[in-house]
Amino acid sequence: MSAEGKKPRYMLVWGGLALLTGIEVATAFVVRKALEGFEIGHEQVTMLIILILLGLAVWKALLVALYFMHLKWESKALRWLAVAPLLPATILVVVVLMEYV
Amino acid sequence: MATMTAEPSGIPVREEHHPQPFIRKYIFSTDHKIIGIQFLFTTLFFLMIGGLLAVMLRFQLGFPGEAMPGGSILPETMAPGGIILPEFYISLVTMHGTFMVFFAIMPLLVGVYANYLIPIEIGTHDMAFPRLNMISFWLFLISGLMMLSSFWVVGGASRSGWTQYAPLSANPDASGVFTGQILWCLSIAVFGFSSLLGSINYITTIVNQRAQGMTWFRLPLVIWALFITAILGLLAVPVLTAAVIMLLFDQTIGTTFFLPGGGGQPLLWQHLFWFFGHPEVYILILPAMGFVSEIISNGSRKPIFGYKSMVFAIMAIAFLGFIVWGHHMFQSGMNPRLGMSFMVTTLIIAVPSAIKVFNWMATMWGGAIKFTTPMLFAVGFVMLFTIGGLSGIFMAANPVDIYIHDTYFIVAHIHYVLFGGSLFAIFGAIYFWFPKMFGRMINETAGKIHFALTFILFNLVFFPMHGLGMEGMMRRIYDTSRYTHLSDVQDTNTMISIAAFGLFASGLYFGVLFFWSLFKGKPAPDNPWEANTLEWTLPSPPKHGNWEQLPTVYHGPYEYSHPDMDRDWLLQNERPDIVSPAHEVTIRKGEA
Amino acid sequence: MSTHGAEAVQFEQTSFNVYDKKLGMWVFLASEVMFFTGLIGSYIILRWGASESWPAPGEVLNIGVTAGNTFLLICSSVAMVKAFAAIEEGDQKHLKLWLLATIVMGASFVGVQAYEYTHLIHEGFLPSSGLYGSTFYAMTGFHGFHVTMGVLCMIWVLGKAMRGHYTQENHQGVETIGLYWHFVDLVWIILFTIVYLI
Amino acid sequence: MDWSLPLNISTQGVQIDNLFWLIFWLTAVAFVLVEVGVLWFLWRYRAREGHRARYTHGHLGAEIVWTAVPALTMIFLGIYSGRIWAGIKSPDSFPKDALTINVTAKQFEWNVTYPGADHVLGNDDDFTIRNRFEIPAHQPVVVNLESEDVIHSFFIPELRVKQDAVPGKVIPIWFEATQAGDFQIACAELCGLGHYSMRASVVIHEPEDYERWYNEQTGAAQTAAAD
Repeated sequence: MSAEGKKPRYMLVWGGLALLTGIEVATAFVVRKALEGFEIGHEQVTMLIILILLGLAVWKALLVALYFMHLKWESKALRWLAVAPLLPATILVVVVLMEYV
Repeated sequence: MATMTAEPSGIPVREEHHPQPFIRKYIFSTDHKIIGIQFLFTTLFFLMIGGLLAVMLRFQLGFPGEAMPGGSILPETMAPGGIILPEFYISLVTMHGTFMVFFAIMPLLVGVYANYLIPIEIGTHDMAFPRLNMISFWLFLISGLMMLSSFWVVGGASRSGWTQYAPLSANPDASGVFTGQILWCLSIAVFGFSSLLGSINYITTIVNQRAQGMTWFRLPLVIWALFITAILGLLAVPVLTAAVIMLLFDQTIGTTFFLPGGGGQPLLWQHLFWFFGHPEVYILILPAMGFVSEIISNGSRKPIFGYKSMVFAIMAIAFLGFIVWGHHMFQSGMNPRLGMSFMVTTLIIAVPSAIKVFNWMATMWGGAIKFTTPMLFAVGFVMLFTIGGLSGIFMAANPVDIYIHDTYFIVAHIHYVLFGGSLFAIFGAIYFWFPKMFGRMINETAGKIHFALTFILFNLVFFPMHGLGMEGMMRRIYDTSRYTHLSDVQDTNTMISIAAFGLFASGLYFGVLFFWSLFKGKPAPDNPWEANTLEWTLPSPPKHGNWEQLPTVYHGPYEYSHPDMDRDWLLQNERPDIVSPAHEVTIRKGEA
Repeated sequence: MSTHGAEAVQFEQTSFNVYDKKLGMWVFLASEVMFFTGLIGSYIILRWGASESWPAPGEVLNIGVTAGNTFLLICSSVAMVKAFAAIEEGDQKHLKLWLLATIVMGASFVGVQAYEYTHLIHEGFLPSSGLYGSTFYAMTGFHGFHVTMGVLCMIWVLGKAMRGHYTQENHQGVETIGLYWHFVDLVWIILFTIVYLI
Repeated sequence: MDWSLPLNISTQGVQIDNLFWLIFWLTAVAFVLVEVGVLWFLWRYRAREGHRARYTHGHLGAEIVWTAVPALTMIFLGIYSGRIWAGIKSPDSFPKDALTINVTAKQFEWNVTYPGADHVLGNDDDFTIRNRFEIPAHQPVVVNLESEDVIHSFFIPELRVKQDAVPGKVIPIWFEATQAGDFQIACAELCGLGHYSMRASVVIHEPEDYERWYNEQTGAAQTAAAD
């Protein structure tokens, strides 16, 4: 892991995660209210909020995977192993969603 | 890839060879070989159950409305006076499929042979996680017994087909089964966990524990097949587990995942089931292909033709296996555009299968073929699997599937693949590795009789089903006489049923032969088939822990008829320059 | 590589440079991804195709409590990683302390979830309350089950740590259970967003 | 059983049957090639005294050939069947001037709903017949399939029609019969203990007979409504 001598700064990651969670909750409520004040349709606001929230969630998940689960320091092969199941998972969800297209 | 020079393995020799009490040695054993053998006995039992269910349902189809001989011992709720009731018939169909797929074929391939073969073919002491391995077996046994017990609960066993299409399966009012249905779901959930523990073990062991020199492209093809199968199981079975749990919730706590009344989607069940179900089909055939590759190369005394393309074909089948599931759903009301894409991927998957068949043929070409029992079963596999593969093209072409979907054409296809394919390969494997597992031989003549009976009766049973399908005979119907378009299928059905009873009898004959050989068979030499892979360097049966010192591998597993050798085989841990024609020595320790 | 090589045969590496337990855990996590895909994927599909509209965030569920609970789980994850960092230095005392903190926070998470459930059931929001109820309870319930299992395993690991089982050189168990714990945290991060906030 | 497909009386059935026999002949060639090849090799290369197997690990050219030939065949089949599929199933393929009928399946019967005298479905004068499906020949028919309880499958072998009826969904299918006659609807999807007897009669009329039958029915329905 930290064989290179440089210790990962876990507390910094923790702070980041806490901050991002706060931003998420704020986005879902406060930012939404604010955005609805503008001249954009309700649908578009919802879409935008969803995209922002998903982006934040992926960011948080990446922080956990890279730092807490040490993927940042692992070999390429192990990193591939970690992301490989996302392929069939995505296939399943996307293909079934095409039912509604 | 990094290289390192050869040096004695740093892995400590495990504490072996101290006497263990019976319970630890044979019941709660962590030895991969014992666990493999435990799986073998249990799955042969479940195979017999599955066969017995088939005999009963074939009786109804062959002799509708007649009393089954001996059937009067069944309770009134199943077969009053020996006459099978429609609801019991559906239970029979459902449980035949369930037992054969989940509790016979799949664990025969994976539970038995992945456990038994992986450590002794890659050259290690045991699985990476022996205790998980033991738990996996016991969970499997529990789930199988749970499934079996559902016949005797109120309402009987599940009546929704092995595919458990919702809402029939999710709504007890529609199927008339409550407890049996819950048991089905629980059993499969437990089974899923057992299979998961197995997969973790197989993958970790193959990745991490290969002997020195056992590089990826020196692995026997059966190990490749089991490895890819484990990956398929790892990624596909959890989806089934999740789906089955949702189904269970629909039945019990009022959720509505698959119930349209509460906004649920019946087709979602089918998508989840077949997302598991199609990789499952390859779980059921890839290891069989692995066995056949071993046996055909061995029986032809010739290196396997196109080793690497065999490996890549396995990988291609596995990958494509995840994107073809919709071909089970062409007529399900799925978006027709999806039907189109699934048809294309399905047709493409025929290509790697074809490559494999041609490579086996090319392996036999120019060989010096020995007609051993395993070889006969392997050749039988190639001949029958080809039929199953070719009939698959009919249903892959979705316009034709409109007509033949859910008819006996499908039944013929699945049995050519799973019985003519997988089960023939399993029989071959049992004959091939029996000497190693139990230290005794199965009589060759008796084995060949078993092959001849099975081969002939199998074709008599299942080939005419293609014709029944062309007539339009639907699956899972209790009585064909209700339909005008099926007015002239009864004679064929009767003939099929009689042949099916014979097929079951040939299975029983095999059972007798198996147990007789267990005790009375001729003692087996270490390498009776003169094969190359590492397990044949061990005594028959191998000791706990397999090796005292781990072997070193110098070349691939199929060096038959090597020009530098007098004899026509070359073990993976032998070097031709050491095992010179002048003085043959076996490298195995302790025998020099 | 020649099969007829001289004495100094070169061998390609035949293992993965990752010890069995850790590799096994990653393989297990791969299957967990597929399990949660079954649940979360169903939720996405059912919600996408639902005919009636989905309740807005905060309408049924209490976001404030769960946001706090999310923070708790994140804290437990950082405690876990601190425990691992401690034993990497050979620091037994902090290993035990941080492990204990992880357990307490994990157990509290489950406790808060149980409180949330009783509250919701009291309000009349049940698994049988349509697709929303079905998917909510299935996803969060199975996540809670995973957390509970994690807490139990962690107690086992703590017991071993108490007996001085882990050393600076050998602490495979701590790292392996840590991977599981962070994965469960990661799943919650996704669930919190898509179930509570969207 | 005579190893043939039953009588075909639909326009789509011609394409389906032709594709079936095309695949039959393609697979027959492969079948003979493999089975005869295997048997021939077994005989020709049986172990004999003084004969040693050829030591070869493969041949790239041969492998490319037997990868490419099946691949090309499959691509051809895919394109060919894709067009037929689109012509039957795609929403654009539905004829505009079709007669539209609703069929609702439930355990274990088929309920067929016809438009009333106004020739429009979905209002009060529609009439429903249980287990009897009457249609005209030489005219495209669209059936909107529904199910009340579990999944059933609407199967008329002679029309080469099969489609699951899924609760919660309305699935349209279409076909055109080319001759009159009496047939049956069968249920092709396991739907419970009465699955084996979930059948309904199909009566295909010549167009003028259908007209007469339909007028009788609407007349009857109107009388019934008036009562």
